[in-house]
Amino acid sequence: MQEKAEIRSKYWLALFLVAAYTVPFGIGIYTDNVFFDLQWLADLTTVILNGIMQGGVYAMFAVGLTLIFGVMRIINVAHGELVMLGAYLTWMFFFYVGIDPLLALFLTLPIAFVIGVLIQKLLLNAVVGGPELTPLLITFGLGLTIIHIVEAIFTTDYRTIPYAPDALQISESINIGRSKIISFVMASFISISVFFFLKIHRIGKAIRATAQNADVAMVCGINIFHIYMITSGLAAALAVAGGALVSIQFGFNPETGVLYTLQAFAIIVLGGRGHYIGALIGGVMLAVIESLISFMIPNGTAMVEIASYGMMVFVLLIRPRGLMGPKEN
Amino acid sequence: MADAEIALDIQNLKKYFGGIKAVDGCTFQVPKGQISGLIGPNGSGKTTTFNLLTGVLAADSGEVLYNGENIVGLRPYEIFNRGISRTFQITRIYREMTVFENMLSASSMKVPLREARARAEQLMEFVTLTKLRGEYGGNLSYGQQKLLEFARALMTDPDLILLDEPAAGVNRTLLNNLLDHIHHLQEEQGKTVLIVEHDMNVIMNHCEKVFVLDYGVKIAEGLPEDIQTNEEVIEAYFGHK
Amino acid sequence: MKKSFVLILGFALALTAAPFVEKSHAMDKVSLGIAISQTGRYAEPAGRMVNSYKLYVDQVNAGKGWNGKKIDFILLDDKSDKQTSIKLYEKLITQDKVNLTIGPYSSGITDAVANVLERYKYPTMAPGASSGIIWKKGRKYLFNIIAIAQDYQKGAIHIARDIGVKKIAIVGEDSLFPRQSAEGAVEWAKKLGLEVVLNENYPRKQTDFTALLQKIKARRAEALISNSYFADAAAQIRQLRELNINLKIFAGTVGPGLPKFAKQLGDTAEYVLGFSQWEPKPAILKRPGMKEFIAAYKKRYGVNPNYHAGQSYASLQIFGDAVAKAGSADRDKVWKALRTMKTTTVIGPWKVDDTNLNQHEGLTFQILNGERKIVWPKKISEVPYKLPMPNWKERGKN
Amino acid sequence: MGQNEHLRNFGMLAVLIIILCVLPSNINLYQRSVILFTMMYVILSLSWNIISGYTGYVSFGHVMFYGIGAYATGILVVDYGWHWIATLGVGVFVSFVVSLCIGFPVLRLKGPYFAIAMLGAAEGTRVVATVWESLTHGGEGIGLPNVENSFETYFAMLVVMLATIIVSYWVGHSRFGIRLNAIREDEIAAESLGINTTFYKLSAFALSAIFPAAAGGIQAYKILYIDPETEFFILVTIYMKLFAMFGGKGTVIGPILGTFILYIVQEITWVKFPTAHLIAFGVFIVLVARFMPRGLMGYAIDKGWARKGMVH
Amino acid sequence: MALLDLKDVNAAYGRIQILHDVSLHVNEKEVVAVIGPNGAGKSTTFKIIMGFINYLGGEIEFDSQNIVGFRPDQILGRGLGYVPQGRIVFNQMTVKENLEMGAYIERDQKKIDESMDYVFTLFPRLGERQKQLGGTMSGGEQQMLAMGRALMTRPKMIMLDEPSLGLSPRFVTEVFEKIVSLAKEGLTIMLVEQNAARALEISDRGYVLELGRNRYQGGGHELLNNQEVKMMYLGGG
Repeated sequence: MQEKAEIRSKYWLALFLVAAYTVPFGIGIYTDNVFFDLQWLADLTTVILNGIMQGGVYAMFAVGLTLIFGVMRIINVAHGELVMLGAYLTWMFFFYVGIDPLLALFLTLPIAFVIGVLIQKLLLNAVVGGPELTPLLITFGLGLTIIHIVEAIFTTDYRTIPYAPDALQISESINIGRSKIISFVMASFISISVFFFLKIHRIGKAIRATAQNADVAMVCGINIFHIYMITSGLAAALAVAGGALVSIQFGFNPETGVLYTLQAFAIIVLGGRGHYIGALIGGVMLAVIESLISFMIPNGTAMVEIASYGMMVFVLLIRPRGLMGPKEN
Repeated sequence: MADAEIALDIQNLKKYFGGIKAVDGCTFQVPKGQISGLIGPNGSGKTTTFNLLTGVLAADSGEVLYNGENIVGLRPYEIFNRGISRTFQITRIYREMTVFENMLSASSMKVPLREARARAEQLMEFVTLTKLRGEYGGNLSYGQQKLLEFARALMTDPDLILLDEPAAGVNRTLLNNLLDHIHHLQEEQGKTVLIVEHDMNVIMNHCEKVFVLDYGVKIAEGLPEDIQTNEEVIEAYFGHK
Repeated sequence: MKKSFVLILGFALALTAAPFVEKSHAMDKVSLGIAISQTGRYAEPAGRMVNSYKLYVDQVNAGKGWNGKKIDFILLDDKSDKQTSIKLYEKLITQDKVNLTIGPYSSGITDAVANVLERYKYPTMAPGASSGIIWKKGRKYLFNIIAIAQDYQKGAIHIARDIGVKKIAIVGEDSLFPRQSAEGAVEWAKKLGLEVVLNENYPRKQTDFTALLQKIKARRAEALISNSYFADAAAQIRQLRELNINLKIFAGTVGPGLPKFAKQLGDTAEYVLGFSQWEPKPAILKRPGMKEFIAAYKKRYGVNPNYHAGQSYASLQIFGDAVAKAGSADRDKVWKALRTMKTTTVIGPWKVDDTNLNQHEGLTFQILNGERKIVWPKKISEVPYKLPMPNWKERGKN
Repeated sequence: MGQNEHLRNFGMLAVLIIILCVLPSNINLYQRSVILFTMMYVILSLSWNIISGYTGYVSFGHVMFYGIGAYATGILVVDYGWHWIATLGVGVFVSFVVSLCIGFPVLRLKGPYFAIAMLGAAEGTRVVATVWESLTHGGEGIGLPNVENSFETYFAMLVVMLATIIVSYWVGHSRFGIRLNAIREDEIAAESLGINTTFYKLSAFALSAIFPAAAGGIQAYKILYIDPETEFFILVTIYMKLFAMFGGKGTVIGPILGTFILYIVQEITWVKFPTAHLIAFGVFIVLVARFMPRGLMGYAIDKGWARKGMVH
Repeated sequence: MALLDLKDVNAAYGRIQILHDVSLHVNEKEVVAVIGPNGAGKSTTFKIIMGFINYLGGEIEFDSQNIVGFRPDQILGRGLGYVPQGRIVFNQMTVKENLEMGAYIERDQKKIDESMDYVFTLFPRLGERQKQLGGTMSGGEQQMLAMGRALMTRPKMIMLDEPSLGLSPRFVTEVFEKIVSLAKEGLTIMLVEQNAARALEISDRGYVLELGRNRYQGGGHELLNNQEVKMMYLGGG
């Protein structure tokens, strides 16, 4: 019976995803936003490609969230704030010191790692394994604090970093921003590096082992609190790297973090909580759906948020383990 | 013995967790108005069986007939409302509620508050927790928690009581008290009791009938004395060479 | 221990009495109250306005004052939140008992607090609000200074027609002011015979416009009328470049007017049209007192004033004149003076009609070589506009 | 003994009512507003407390019901010319229906998933309020006709606050509340011991949804201008949660105490330290969650100054 | 000389005291079985040694050193391996990775490779299935893997918690054969077993616990033939 429910939920999810992708087309046709000519197809391709580029960056910081969840069963709702912090760090290095945003990663990532470790050490270590809601509230408060500290220093001004402003022409009518491509390549590079770190490196393996079974990991001689701190540091570094890549594409202000938290959460719910590859796939899928909605539905840009929230709530309800997440007992 | 009325008729109950067959076609009949024991080595599926009987877990297949009605598939509160009450292996008292509130929580909303209070007082008195009525459940000692859970299970005056390891962690005097009360319930009020217990002395001294589970299957049933000498049971417990 | 707990609780509850202490002001001063966003999303433009207020008050207090009375300037922070703002104006009126009030920043918040001001008959200058709808509700006490939002895109649409654009797309943030601006743009487009092929709104925090811009391209729009603030305008022009979408016109509202727009975007910002109520260019605008104001502002804050600074300075100048004309800071007299008087400020002449609207004419500028150059209306244009915008590829690489 | 205690509590409430009734005509507009908004947050934090304090389902999106109430009032007053008092009933009803529709699926989620699903639901409602222009006027918001309303709204808020307090008091001193607590403590045990958890969770959720709707409606009429950004502002949920947690969730007096102290403290502090107070709020949430998860009342109970439990 | 020595150990899970003054010792190169009926506190004894649960009192010495308060990784570093109950392996990791995790505290790659070879010679089936995911293996193989993992640090002694629990009879035999061969190589072994008969058969000595207290002790065969011990399992003993 359990197996049956399992299969049923898989079909429901598939159905839901098919609907999520086709409904924008349907509405697009209904509202005359779809033109059946080559030009329009090129536009559609551009939009989808853009979505994929975008999704790569989303996926990268979502992976940080999923790592923390996988290892500690904690949902860090301050994750988006770390993304925002990353954008500001990059901006500071760019404007005050004049360091290229990508080179600045060499400076920001270690800082981020330390921040992550400190958050873990001072706030979260004590509550791992306790009631699930305590870390949620703690990280929530932490997020609020970060937002307003940044606001006190930088005000609510939107900032941007002009970087590689031109388009890369793929064909006559398909163009993609260079900054987007650079971000996507960097994000892929970082995601894949982390993936191989987890796959090959001794500590990476220990992180996976702890995620699977902390007790046995302890028996194997792994100091799990050490692993918690490394995981937190790594997640913070991924968030900050995400911030850096966001900062060269978009404007940001202290409040933008909240959006990224929700987005990252929607992604890991879709991909499967705690699942690395799932988060990567989820990120790209969500971004593409968002682009389609925005492109084809009248006033669609306003509805993009519904895509994330709706996706999150629906997937939680019909298949809590998402696309590839481990089964919960 | 054999013609005793049946309180709970369990037919071919199955529950698999992935590949693990926790309960694998278990069949037995709990006689009415008696104290029966359910025993078996570690991992033999006793607690899973309890959880299936009370609806906490959904059975994969099989039937449980109670008063002629199949209660498989009912939600736990529905089963409870039909008169089956239980305790848990690891106590599940409400930790941040007072002893008195723990008691009241189990009373039926149909019973007037005054009556419910009176019954709670009476039961607390009986398990010697009256003094602690205003204390949080979580602040009780383990043995007291066991008693509280026992008393709570009796709030609605159930017909069938399932006790999961009532003796674990309870001191001997209290334990004897508790067992006396179980006997009292059975003898005076004709309640049916099913006990899962590790402490064989409890089973052997207090149960009229014993069921033995191994690998999720009933391997024996009968009088305690018979069970003690049953080769298959000894092997299940002690292992074979 | 229990005692101390009770004491602490008592103390905390006693603190709660603090809002109930009324202040009274010295009679030899004119108290002037404002609640404006020092924190929250409007903090930046509102901050420039506050600069001007402080400058003006210090100037007046150093001189003769208003009718010989010094100004007591009370500044509160509304956190960019309507509920807070209303509460604060109620505080200014009933608790601090100020003589006169100035409006907050943003059309939405002004519309909300205007109700209170109206009920208490406080003549109020509203330099932070431009949505025409605020004055369509029969309000008598709120005075407009600047051009209304409906006219922000007037210049851009005129220019569009002049260079032969047929199809325009209008987008904007989904809130009161940008939507009013869009409403005006649609009307002007209709009047001038342009086709609006797309009119959409997007949420406030939107940063990714690629799909929307691609949609605009799919609709074959030639000009993009963007009723935007800084972040969205900057994102849109950047992403137009990233997508290599070549439009003839990109017209923003508030965003391009900020110095950082050209600074942060570099040559991407070139040829962009923007709207301004005023520019610190005394040689062209030739308003009285303008040079002195600009000099004093620059001396104190290190930068040239932008139009927010100009219009807020002007609003206090108007108040000053009204107080002088009324002979006192009595609200009724000041109100009567404001309704009838005619004056000239650093941003231009001021005289309201029956609905308290001033006919201020804004201007449209174009960013050329990183500078804002006035290009419309023609009579005050510095240089002729350079449009249509050249293709992205033809621009010099960064 | 229970009788006396109830009498004493109702005596205290009566004194509070008398003070609050006499007060408005003796104070100025601003002070009326401060009390009005304090009362509003008492309503909000008590309501949040019903689902999150008693039942343990921590909602991160309760502002949605407040927003729904505000919009019901705004739309009906402006577009349909209703009397504003009548609109409150509609707001409450709509909120009730929405709470059942949303609650039924979402309450199946546990702990953090419920919290975040609620956050998503609230943000989603905000987007709907923005996009559904024909009904809600979109992001432009709705301006209500200008009238003097400080007394009406004050007393309306007082009435709703009393209703909330009385209902909270009933929840906090009844078997209904005990059953909610049982769900918080151990849902499996509760279900096994005869509590229909679905029914009780849904009831608690619906109860916690209707009062914010009324408060939102009154507030809309007080402010006379609503838009999605303000009415579905996430900070409102943060306040509800913080006030209730600080005072002590799962108690009746806790949220009231927490609101009185924190709301007024922030009313004083933000004037002087605009940004710092929000930083302080963040730190505060961390500290309360980490070191004082049961709030002031929990502390008082641990010290033995207040009795444990709600029914004695 | 005693390698592991417990004197009057008391321990509790939360509020429940499980062990009451339990004393036992294991000499070098000895196989010791700890048996007893359900709820006797056998597994708890292992967990207290590894430092997983509340320690209330008593002495625990390993290799002449007091190890009370040590973290599991430190205890492992002293040469005491532990195979927990329920043959828990890392499901999503390959056999090889599982074994590598076992050697987490060892940083010398050469030694790890040596240990790996050693484990593969002991359990050839693991060698054949290096790339297979732990979760997809059969119960018996998982038990081998768990044992192999504990051997990766080349400990002086290992503790096996219910190695035969839930295994089919064929695998039970195989597991016990492996234990015997490990013992022959000179490894000190302590095991907890439900299957008392099998365990005592291969043990030098045995301890019988009941309800968290020492009840009997003696040679493996001596206990095996003790009728009282047998009866204790079903009460009345």
